Amino acid sequence: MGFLTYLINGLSLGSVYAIIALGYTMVYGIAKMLNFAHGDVIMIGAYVVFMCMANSGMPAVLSIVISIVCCTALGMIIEKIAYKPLRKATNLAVLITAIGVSYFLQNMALMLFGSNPVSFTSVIKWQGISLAGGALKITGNAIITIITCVVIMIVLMWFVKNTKPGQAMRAVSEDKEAAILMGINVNATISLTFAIGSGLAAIAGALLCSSYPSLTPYTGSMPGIKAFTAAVFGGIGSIPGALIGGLLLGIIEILAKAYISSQLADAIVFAVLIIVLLVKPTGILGKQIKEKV
Amino acid sequence: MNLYKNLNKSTQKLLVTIGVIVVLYIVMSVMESTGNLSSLMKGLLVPVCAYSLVAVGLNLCVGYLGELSLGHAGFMCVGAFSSAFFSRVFQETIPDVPRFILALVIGTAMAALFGFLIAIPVLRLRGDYLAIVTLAFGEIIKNVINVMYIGKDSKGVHFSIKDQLSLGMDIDGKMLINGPQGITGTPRQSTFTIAVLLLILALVVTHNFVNSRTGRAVKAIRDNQIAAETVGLPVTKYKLVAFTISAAIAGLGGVLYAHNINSLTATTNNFGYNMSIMILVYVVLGGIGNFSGSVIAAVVLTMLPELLRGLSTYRMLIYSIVLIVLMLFNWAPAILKWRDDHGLTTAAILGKFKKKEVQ
Amino acid sequence: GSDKAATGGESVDTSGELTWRIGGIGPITGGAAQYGQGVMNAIQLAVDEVNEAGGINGYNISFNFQDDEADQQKSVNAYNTLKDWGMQILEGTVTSGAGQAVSAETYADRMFMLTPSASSTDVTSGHDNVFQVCFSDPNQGKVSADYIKDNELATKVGVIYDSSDPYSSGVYQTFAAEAQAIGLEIVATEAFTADSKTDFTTQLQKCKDAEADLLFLPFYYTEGSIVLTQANQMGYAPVMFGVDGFDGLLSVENFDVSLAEGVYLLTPFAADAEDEATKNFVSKYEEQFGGTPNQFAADAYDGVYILKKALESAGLTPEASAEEICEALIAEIQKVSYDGLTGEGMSWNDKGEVSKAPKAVIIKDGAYASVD
Amino acid sequence: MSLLEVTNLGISFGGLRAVDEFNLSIEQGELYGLIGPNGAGKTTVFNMLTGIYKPTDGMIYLDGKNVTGKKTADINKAGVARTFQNIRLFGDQSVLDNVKIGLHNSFEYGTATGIFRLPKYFATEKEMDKKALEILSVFGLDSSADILASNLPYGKQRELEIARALATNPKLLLLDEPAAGMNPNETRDLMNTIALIRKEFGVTILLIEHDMKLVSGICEKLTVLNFGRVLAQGKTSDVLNDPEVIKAYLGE
Amino acid sequence: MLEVKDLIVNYGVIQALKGISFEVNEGEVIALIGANGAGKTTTLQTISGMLQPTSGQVLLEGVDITKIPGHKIVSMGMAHVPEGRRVFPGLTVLENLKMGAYTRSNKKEIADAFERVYESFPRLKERQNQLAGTLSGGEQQMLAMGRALMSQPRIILMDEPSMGLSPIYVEEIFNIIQEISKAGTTVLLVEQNAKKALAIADRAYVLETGNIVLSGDAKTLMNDDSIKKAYLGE
Ligand SMILES: Nc1ncnc2c1ncn2[C@@H]1O[C@H](COP(=O)(O)OP(=O)(O)OP(=O)(O)O)[C@@H](O)[C@H]1O
Ligand SMILES: Nc1ncnc2c1ncn2[C@@H]1O[C@H](COP(=O)(O)OP(=O)(O)OP(=O)(O)O)[C@@H](O)[C@H]1O
Ligand SMILES: [Mg+2]
Ligand SMILES: [Mg+2]
Repeated sequence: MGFLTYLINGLSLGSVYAIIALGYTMVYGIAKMLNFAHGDVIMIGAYVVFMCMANSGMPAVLSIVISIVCCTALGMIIEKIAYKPLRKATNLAVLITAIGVSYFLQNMALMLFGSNPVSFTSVIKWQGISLAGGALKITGNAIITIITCVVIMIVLMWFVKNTKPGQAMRAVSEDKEAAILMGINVNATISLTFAIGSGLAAIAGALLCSSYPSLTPYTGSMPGIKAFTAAVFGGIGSIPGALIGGLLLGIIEILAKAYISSQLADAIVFAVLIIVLLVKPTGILGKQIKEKV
Repeated sequence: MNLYKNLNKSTQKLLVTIGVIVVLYIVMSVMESTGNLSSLMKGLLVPVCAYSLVAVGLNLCVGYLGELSLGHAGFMCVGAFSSAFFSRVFQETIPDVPRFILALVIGTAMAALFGFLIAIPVLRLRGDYLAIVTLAFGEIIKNVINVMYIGKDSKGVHFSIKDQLSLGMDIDGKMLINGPQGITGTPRQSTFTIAVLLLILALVVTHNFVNSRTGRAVKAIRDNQIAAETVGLPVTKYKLVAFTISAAIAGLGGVLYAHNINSLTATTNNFGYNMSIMILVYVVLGGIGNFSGSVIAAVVLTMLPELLRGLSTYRMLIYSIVLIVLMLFNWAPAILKWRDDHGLTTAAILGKFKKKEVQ
Repeated sequence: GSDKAATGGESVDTSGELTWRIGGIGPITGGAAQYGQGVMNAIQLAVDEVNEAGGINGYNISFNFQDDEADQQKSVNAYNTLKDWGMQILEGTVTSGAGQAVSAETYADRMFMLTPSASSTDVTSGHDNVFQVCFSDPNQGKVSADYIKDNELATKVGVIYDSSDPYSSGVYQTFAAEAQAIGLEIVATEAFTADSKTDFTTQLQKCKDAEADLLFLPFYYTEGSIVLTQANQMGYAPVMFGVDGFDGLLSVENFDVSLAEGVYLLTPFAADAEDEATKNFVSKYEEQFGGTPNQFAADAYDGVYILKKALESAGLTPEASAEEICEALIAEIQKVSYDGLTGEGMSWNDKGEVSKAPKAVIIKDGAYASVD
Repeated sequence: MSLLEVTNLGISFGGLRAVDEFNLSIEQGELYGLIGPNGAGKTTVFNMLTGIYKPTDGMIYLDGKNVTGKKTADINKAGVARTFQNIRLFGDQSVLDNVKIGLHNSFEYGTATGIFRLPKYFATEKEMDKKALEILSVFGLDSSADILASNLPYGKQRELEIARALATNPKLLLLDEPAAGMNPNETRDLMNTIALIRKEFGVTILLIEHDMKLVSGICEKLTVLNFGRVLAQGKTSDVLNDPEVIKAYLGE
Repeated sequence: MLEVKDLIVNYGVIQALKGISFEVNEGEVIALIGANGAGKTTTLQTISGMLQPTSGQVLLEGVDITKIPGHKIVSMGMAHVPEGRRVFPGLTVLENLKMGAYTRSNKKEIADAFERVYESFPRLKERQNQLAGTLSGGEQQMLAMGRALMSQPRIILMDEPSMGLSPIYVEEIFNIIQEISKAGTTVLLVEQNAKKALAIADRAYVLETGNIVLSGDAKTLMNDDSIKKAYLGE
C-alpha cells in the first residue's frame, strides 16, 4: 500500500512537472530556444488567478480564463521585445536574454505582489477519491492535473500535425529560411508558439499552486528548472515526451525520497536522468536524426 | 607574410588585455595603499577575479569546444571545497605559504579530475542533452556536499552523510565540513595580487591552448565533427582535454573564492545552477570565444548590482533590464548593423578589440 | 558624506548633522526576501520612534539597510558598502548563512554586530562582538525537545527539516542530540532541500507510517503552510511543533488558518498579544508597511532598543569610532537587561547568546495563545 | 597486391538495401571513377570506406590490412582521406588552419608544449606553416591563407577540402563530386589539378562525379552503381559505351 | 512580369551586387549565368525577399516587393528553389511536399499538384515516407524542385537545379523546366551548366562580380565567342 501511495504522489507531482514541460518543449521544439522565463510566466499566471479568486471572488474557471489571456499577452510581449530582435543571433544569446527576462519577471512580481507568500486556494474543489477503504487517497488536484495534462498533450499533438499553423510550426522548427520560401510567416508562427506556450503556463500555474499552495515571486523558478529537466528527459521537442518525462521525474523524485534518502533525493533524480541519457542520448522519445553525410 | 601578422593579432590582443589588467591592478593597489579605495571595491577585487576565472574556463568549453555547460559552478564548488577542506585540515601543521600553494594545486586538480570523470559520459551527448547533464552533475555535487559531515577529534576523522550527531564525536571535536553549514574558518589567503596573477596565467594558458595544435583540433571538432574524424583527429581525447582544462580553471576560481570568505556553503546561488547560469551570462555577453570579453563582462556584471545599491528594492529590477538591453545591444543583428553604421562597434567602444577574427 | 546616495532609500537624511550610523543587512530581493523585508521595516519603525523621542544620548540615528539576497558573498559586499557609508553598528544579518560570512568580517574590523534572526552558533562562536536577539539554534532545538518531553506532548516524534539550510539543519541537530539525551524517541527523520520544497507528501507519509504522533518542523512558515495543507489532505493529524521560523504563519495572505489549529511554536513574539508595546508596534507596522509583522520583525525592532539601552548606559556619543563603540557595547550588553516585544529580562552571555524565556505558544481559534 | 580491395560490401537502412554485393579493386596509383544514377549508393560506399557507416556485410582491405568497421580517425591514419558531397570545412578557421588540422597527425607536440610554448612548439609550428603553404600553393590558395574558410567562394572551398585531405598524407583519396557547382572552365582547371596532385603526392584517387567530361577525361577505370549493385566495371571507354550504362545512367 | 532596378546588395563590407537591372517577361525562361561568386545566388535571394538590398527595387507585376517580407511574396505567386536544396531534413518526403503547398488551400488543386510532381519525379513517390535528410544528394535536389512546384507558382526562381544530378536526370530536369514554362510559369534560372541553360532559355544575362556584363537573346549568346570561352568551356 505504501508503494502505491508513493506512486500516486509521484504521479501527481509528475503531472505538474509535465504540464510545465509541455510549454517548454513547445517553445523549444519550434523556436529552438530554451525559454528560461517560462517558469516565471507560470508564477505570474498563478498570481493572476489568485488575485481574481481571492481578492475579487471570481469563480475558478473565469479566473483561469483571465489568467490565460494575461499570460498569452505577456508571452507575446516578451517575445516581441526581448527575443524577436535576436532571431538571427546565436541561440545562446536568446538563452541569456531569457534569463534576463526571468529576473525581470521575478523582481517585477516582487514589486507588485510583495515578498510575503500567499496561500493559494485550490482551483479544484473536488476532494478526490478514496480507495481500499480510505487507505489510498487520490486527491482531486492530482486527478484533474493528470487529465488536463493528457488532454493538452493530445490537443497539441493534433494541432501540430493537422492544422495549417501547426504545419507551419514544424517547418519553422526545421529550417526558418526554407519555411519563408514556403510562404510561412515565421515571425507570426513563433509568436503563436509563444502565445500557446504562455497560455499553457497560465494553466500550469493554477494547477501547480493548487497542489503546492504557497505562492511567492520565486515560485516558478525551481519547477521551471525541473520541468526543463523533464522535457529533456522525455526528449526535448517531443510533446508526448514532455508528458512522460514529467511523470517519470515526479515518480523518481518521490520514490527516491521514500526509499533511498530524502536528503539525497535531488541527487538521485539527476543521477537517474544522467543514466537514462547515457543509454538513450536523445531522451526517452526524442528522435535521433543521424546526420546524412 | 600574412601568417605572422595573423599570429600576432591574437597575441597582441592578449597582451593588450594583460596590459589593461596590470594597469588596473596598479591603480587599485595604489588607491588601496593610499586609503582611497572603498571597502566595497576592496572586498570585490578577489571575487571579481574568481568569477572571471570561472568565466574564462567556461568560455573555453562554450566557445572552443562548442558545448554548452550549465554545471561549471559545480567545478568551482569542487575546487572551493576540496581546497578549503585541505586548508582547514592542515591549518596548524603546514605553514601558510606552502599550504596555500598546495591548496591551489589541490583545488585545481580536484576540479580537473571531476571534469575529466564527468566528461567521459557527458561528451557522448550532444547539444541541450549535454547541457542538461552538466547541470545535473553540478546539482549532484552541490547536493552531496550539503549532506557531507566530516569532523575531527582526538580519535581521528569521522565521516557521515546523515548528520553531525551520527559522527559520534568527542566533545572536543571540531567540524571540518558541517553539512549545509559548510566549512567555516578557511584561512583568508586570497589576495588581489595572487588573484590577478592567476587570472593572467589563465588567460595566457587558454590563449596558448587555443592557438596550439591541440587547440586547433578542438576547434575543428567544434566546427565539424565528422570532418574532424575523417582527417584523423581523436575526437574524444581532445574533447576530454578541453573539458578538463576548462573545469580546472573553474576550480582555480573556486579556490580563490573559498580562501576569501570565512564561511563556505554550497547553495543554489553560489554554487548551484544559478551561478552556472550567471557565469554563462558573462561568457555570452562578453563574446563567445572571447576570453578578454569574459573578464570584462564578469567585472561589469559583478559590479553592476553593487553600484545599483542606491536603488534599494528596485536594484535587481533595473539590473535585469540592463542585462536584457546589454544583450540586445551586443547581439541583435539589427542593432549591430546600426552600431556598425554609427561606428559604435565593440571595437570602437573597447578601444581595439575586434569581435570576430581568426584566432 | 552623501548619506542619501549610498543608502537604500531607507536612511534618515540628517544632512551633515552628527548621527549614529546603524546599518542593516538582509535579503530584500531573492527567495528569502520576505524575511529581510520584515526586518528592514521594523528597524526603520524603531529608528523613527527613537529619533522622534530625541534619539540616543541626544543624537539621532541614520539607518541604512543593504540587500544581500541571502548570499554570503553578497552579504560581505553589503557589509563593505555599509562600512563605506560609515556604519558604526551593524544590526544584521537576517539569515544564518550570510551571518557566518559577515561575522568574520565584523570580528576582524571590530564592528559591533547584533543580529535579529541569524540563529546559527557559527555566527557567534569565536566572535566576541556578535550577539543575537533571537534564540540560538541549539537553544531552540534543546528547549523544544525538553518542552515536548516535559509536557508529554508525544512519545514518537517525526522530524522534517531543510537539509540545505544552515538554520534548519542547525536546529534539527541540537534537537536530535537533546532528544537522544533525554530519551525522546525520534521515529522518522526526513529532509527536503531548497530545490524541492513544495512537495512534502512523501516525508509526511513516512512519518505517518512510522506512527509519529508529533512532527517537529524546524523551518520557515512559507514551507510550513504547505506542510500543514498537505498533511490535512492526507488526513494525517499529529501534533505539529514548529520553531521561531514558523511565526508568520497566520499572516500568510489567504491562508486557511483552521489548518494551523493546534500548531505549537516556539516563538518569543505573538502579534496579537495584548500588551501595550506589542499593540503599538503591530498597529504602527501595519499602518506603515501593510501586513502583520512576524517574529523577525519583532526581534529587529527590539534590537534597536537594545542598542539604545546599551549605548545609553555606556554613555557613548556618535563621535566614538566603530571600534570604540564595539568594545564598549561588548561589555555593556552583557550587563543590560531588556524588556522587549520578544521577551522579558533579556540578557546576554559572553557567547553572544540571548537568554530569554522561550515562550511556547499554541495556535487556537486562528490566534496565538500562550500555553502556560 | 591492390591498394584497395573491397569484397561483397553491403549495407541496409531499415528495409532499404542501399548497397549490395559491392566489389572493387583499385591498384596503387590509379585514378578510378565511381558513377551511377542518383541514389545508387555511391556516397554510401564512401561512407563505408571511411568508417562513417559500418557495413552490414563484406570486407574492406587497404594495402592488405583489414579496415572494415574501424573508426573513421583510424581509417584516416591507415591512409584514406576524403572530401564531402556537401562541403564540410572548418568554417570558422582560416584557410591555413584548415590545412594545418589536416597535418595534425604528421607533426607532433604535446598539449603542454603548446600551452607553455616550449621551443618545440615554435619549431613545429613553423614547419607546419611551411608544409601547409606548400600544399595550398598547389591550388593557388596560398594567397588566401588567412581568410576564413567559410568566406571563400564555393569552388575554392571544394579545392580547400581537397588540400586538407591531402595534408593527412593519404594513400587513397576519395573525392565526392568535386566538380559540382563548377562551370565548364572551372571543371577543366579542376581536372588539371587532380592530375597534378596525383603526380605530386603520389596518391591513388577514387572519385564520384556526374560530369561526364571530367570522368571520361581523367578516369582510367570506372565502376557503375545502380540500385546499390554494380552494373558495370572496367576501362572507362568500355564502360561508357556499355548499353546498360547508357540506358540506366547516361541517357540518349 | 519581374523587374529588377539598380539592385545593390552588401554583405557587411563586401558588395556582392553592384547595381544590376534586368527584367523577366511573362512566360519567358531567363537564364542567369556567371562564374563562382558572381552574385547569382544573391540576386535570387534578394528577389524572393530573403535578403534586403542596400538600394534598388524589385517589381513583381508592377508591384514594388522590395520591402515585402519573403513569405508574402510566395503567396503572390513566386517560388524559389534555393541553393543547397534546403529540404526539411526531419520531415518525410511527403511532408516536405505538403509544405510546398502551404499557401494553397484547395484540396483538389493540391492533389493535382501532387500528381504532377510525382509524375515528373517518380523517385519521390517511391520514397514518400523517407526522411528527407537521408535522401541522396540528387534525390534531395528533386525534392527541392518538386516542393517549389507544389505551390503552382506563376514565376519560379531556380538556383542550380541540375547540380548533383546524374546526366540522364540533367536532361530530364531541363525537360521539366521547359514543361513548366509551357504550362505558363515564368522561369528565372541560375545555372553553371550554361550550355543547357542557354539551350532552353529565351534570353540570358551574364553576371560578373556583381555586374551584368552581357545580355541578350539566348541563341545569340550561345554563339558569342567570349561566352563560349568563358562559360561553355569551348
Ligand atoms: N542514413 C540513411 N538512411 C536511410 N536511407 C539512406 C541513408 N543514407 C542513404 N540512404 C539512401 O540510400 C541511397 C543511396 O544514397 P547515396 O547518398 O549513397 O546516393 P548517391 O549514389 O551518392 O546519390 P547522389 O548521386 O544523388 O548523391 C539513397 O536512396 C538514399 O536515400
Ligand atoms: N553570407 C555571406 N557573407 C559574406 N559574403 C558572402 C555571403 N554570401 C555570399 N557572399 C559573397 O558574395 C559574392 C556573391 O556570392 P553568391 O553566392 O551570390 O555567388 P554565386 O554567383 O551564386 O556563386 P556560386 O556559383 O558559387 O553559387 C561572393 O563573393 C561571396 O563570397
Ligand atoms: Mg552522393
Ligand atoms: Mg550560388
